[in-house]
Amino acid sequence: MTIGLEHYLALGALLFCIGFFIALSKKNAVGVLIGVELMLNAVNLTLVAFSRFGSAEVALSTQVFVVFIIAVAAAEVAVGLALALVVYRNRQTISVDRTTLLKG
Amino acid sequence: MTTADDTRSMMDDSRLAMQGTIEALDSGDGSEPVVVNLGPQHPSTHGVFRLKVTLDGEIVRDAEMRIGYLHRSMEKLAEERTYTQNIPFTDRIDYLAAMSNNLAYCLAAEELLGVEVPPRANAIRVMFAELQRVASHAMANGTFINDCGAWHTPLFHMFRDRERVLDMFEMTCGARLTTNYMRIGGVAFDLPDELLPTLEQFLADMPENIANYEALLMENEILHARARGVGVISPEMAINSSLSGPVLRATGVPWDLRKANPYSGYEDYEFDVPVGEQGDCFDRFLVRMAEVKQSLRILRQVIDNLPDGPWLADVPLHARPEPGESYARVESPRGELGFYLVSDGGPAPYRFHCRPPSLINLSALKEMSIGGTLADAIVTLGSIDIVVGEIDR
Amino acid sequence: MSDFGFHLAFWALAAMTLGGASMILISRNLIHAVIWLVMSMLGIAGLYLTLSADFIAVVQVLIYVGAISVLMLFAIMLTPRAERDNSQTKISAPAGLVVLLVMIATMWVAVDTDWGPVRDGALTEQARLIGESLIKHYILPFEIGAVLLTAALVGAIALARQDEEDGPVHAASLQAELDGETSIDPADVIDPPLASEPSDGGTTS
Amino acid sequence: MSGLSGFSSVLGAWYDFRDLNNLQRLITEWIAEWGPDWIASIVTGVLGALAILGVIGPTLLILIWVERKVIARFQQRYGPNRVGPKGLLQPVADAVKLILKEQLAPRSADKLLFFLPPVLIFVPGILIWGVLPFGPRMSVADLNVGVLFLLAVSGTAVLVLFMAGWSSNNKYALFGAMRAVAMSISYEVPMVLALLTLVVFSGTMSVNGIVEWQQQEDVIFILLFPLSAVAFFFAASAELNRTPADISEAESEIVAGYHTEYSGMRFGLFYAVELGNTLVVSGFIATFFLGGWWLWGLDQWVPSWIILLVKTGAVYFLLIWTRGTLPRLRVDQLMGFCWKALVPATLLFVVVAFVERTLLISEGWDTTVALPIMAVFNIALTLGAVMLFARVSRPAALRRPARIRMAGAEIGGLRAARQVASRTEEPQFQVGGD
Repeated sequence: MTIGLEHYLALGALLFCIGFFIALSKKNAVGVLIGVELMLNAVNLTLVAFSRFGSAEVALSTQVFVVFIIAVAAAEVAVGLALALVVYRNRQTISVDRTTLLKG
Repeated sequence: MTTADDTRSMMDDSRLAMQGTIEALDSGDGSEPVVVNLGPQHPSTHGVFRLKVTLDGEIVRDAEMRIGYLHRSMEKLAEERTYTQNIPFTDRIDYLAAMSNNLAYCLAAEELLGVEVPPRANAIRVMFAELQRVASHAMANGTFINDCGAWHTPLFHMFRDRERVLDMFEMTCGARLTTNYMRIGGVAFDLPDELLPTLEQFLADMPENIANYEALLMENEILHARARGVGVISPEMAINSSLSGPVLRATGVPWDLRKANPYSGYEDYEFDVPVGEQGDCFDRFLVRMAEVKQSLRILRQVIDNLPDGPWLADVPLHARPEPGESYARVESPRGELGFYLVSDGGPAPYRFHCRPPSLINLSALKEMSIGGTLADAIVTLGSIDIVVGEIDR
Repeated sequence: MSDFGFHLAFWALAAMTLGGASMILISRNLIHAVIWLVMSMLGIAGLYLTLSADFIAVVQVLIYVGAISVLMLFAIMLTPRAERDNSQTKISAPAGLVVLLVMIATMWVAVDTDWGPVRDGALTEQARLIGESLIKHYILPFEIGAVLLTAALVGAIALARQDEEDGPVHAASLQAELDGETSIDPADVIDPPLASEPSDGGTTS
Repeated sequence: MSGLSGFSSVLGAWYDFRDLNNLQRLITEWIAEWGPDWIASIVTGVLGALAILGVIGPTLLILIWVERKVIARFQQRYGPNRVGPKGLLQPVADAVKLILKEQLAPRSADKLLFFLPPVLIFVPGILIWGVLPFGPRMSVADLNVGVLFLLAVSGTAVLVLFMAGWSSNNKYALFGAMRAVAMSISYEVPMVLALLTLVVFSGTMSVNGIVEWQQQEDVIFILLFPLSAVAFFFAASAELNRTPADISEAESEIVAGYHTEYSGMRFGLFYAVELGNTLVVSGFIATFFLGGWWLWGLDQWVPSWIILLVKTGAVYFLLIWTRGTLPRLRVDQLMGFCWKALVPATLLFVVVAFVERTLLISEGWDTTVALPIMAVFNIALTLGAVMLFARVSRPAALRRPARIRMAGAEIGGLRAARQVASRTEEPQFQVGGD
């Protein structure tokens, strides 16, 4: 059996789901961010797999897309962690199920 | 004296310090102060001394001195020994300035006994007190730069000078650190023949060495950044905390016992008292550097006017002074060093008390270090130039 | 690279990636979770290498391992110890169900779809190609990305910045404050005696 | 290739010691005759790693001795001189002692994360050697993204330091770890920008490509971009935790920083990697800014790796020199210096490099004329920038000179102090100030 596109896609799907579950289920805001990062990485893996195995015209654009995703992820983490800090400073907790001010 | 409670809390603290666990004191405003024990085993406490700092990030919010790890009960032990037998204790009080301690104690005992010191002895005493100042300031400035983070280079260079002073001590009295050289009524031995040429050579070499240190350190931007404006204390606060020595003079107060209350013939020598301006760590360093130069100036005058004659007055070994009390103080390298003796007519002092400059100067550390960073507190501690043997006695 | 080496690398890296991700899920300590995340990210960087995407792999290590994980550790260290657990919320059971459904769907898509003719070609000189296409074809997204990063930078600083009164107080400013508010008239402080005065007994000053 | 035309007849033979790559190439070719590809690639990797380990292992032992001897000379003492001839075996004796020592672990340490760092710290420490070119074809992996690889690998080390400091459950270690992390991510920025200058100007991200560019244009980068060189040197010494930036293991403040709790050979491993990193960073500074294995044609006659080693030694000596001379900066001063001085200055030179590159390529300026002009312009700009930043970033406390006055007659308390302070004549002693 040769390792092909499907293997990478399946791996990406699994990783995406683990990240998804972490993002949904973790109490701590940093934990949620970790989950989101995993999801983004899973998508990146899929894109790079397409760049290698997919049709030739997407080979470059997928990699450019990955570069953009990494840049956006970096920005997202910086802002997300700053938000977590502010939430902590104001509410003395970064637990997402105790930050319920918007519930009315 | 420590009470049982103090001792217990000290033991609790030291157990915490040894485990090194991270304990959090949540102050409720989101920040989390951390208590760090600097010492009793720490590279920058210059002995066994503990500084308990409460840190908010790198900022010192509180500092607490814990002393007593080197307590040897000297003041009590001295009550069981004759006046002459007590001289070796004074070596061990401030082991970096044994000569100054010998001198201060002997002055107090002489005042109690009413002994007149021969002029040659006085000149020799001044000579060795000033040599001791050179050696002690070399040590103080070297370790201060070390606390600023230099990799021992200035320290070793300054140790070279100190080494030569200790060599002179050795050729005079056989000991380098704990000299036990002064006696009630004079000094133990006359100067050996080879001392004066050695001292001449030392005086000839020192200006160049000092110029080297100044070239290396005075305009060093990093040293300025680390020491300027750090550990500042105002002259009012310094006087109110009864600081003395270079720490006080760095604030601009020209207070030097050699001028204010001359002893051993200091009034015959010409010298100036260097004072700083801003009272920060750098000024203390500069004052010490300048004082070394003044000490060399005094040494020059001592050699040129060295009188002949006896070097020890006739004092019985087991002298029994009349009941009474005396207090004598000298300007030790660290500040005002005083000895207070009470006699009940017996061969041993009824009360023997030392006013150690290190202890009094250290009391201002909290004032100087709160609000600065941890690194500043270390530099400030280094600039005060404590000797733990003197603090705990 | 031959088949055997490639297989070995793929399975080892896949195990590393998924293992790291799963350990995030079950580890109790948030700092351990970040360390496991790093392991997972390194596995993904290795997978990029098996896909001959060396530029992306190096960027992955640079950004995720060198910067983002460190940033997360920083954020964790800035919150107190009580907040450093990594437990699950109440909704983890229904979330698990949703995730299971998503997993079935995505796996089915990944394995079952006919992805057309599979090419096996790697780009060479990726750094140059990516750089050129960034400033030629994708110049607008590139500029927007730059603006986004700047905005994120400014936003993060603005959010995380403390008010001035909480900020560090330095010895010098503290001293200035003291100097300004001191009520002690320097002239009131007793002058120590001058040389001429007798000084028997007690310390002055 | 062009660097090795001195004796073209022996070029490529295994005994041509000027290019040690020949040996490895011949071995892999021999394997390729009978074995599958993957054995050849694994053998290549193992050979490279062995070559690196075989070179840096003994080199480190000698370097410890050299560093201690040189520092000792700065400090007017002899340094190690007891074990072996001239004390040369002292590092071996130290290593044996460290290995025999008991390995202590705090009871409250996080066990897994405590045991891993001394091993993990080796990974970036070794990997980073992979892209250092010892000669035209003598690097283990001449990646076309070599510069990025260098930055990525060096950036991962900080994570290991954090693990070590955090898992020790010791406050000094935690302080050291947080300082290391904060400083490392700050100083990575000027480091990246300084290298970006070279990448923009030479148009390649391969480390060897940068050396070849310098060879082609007959110029070394320190002349073209002196500020980038200085910034890289300082940032590197900060990343290496060497004085004046050794705050993460500042002995006088936090004992030993992140490795306070490590004893025996675990500490020894940290120490060895730190020294190895110092060596490799010296090598990279020599490569990027001093021309690497190339030296105006001398590399045709002398083995290129010897040229690189000599240059590396010179940079290494400079690092020892700064370490032996300077005090340490405070953590906020280091951060301030990074963000307020180094980052803007290096950024300025990225722009300068971009403009000059455009002049050379798009406008087609003649390099033999343009490069000297640019070098002179850049050196002038560097001096200007340094002077500007020195003026702007100087803290207020340093602007006033520190003065020492001499009190002769006035002795006393505050009244005397005011008398001395109000004296009009020049103070006897005055240092610093603007």
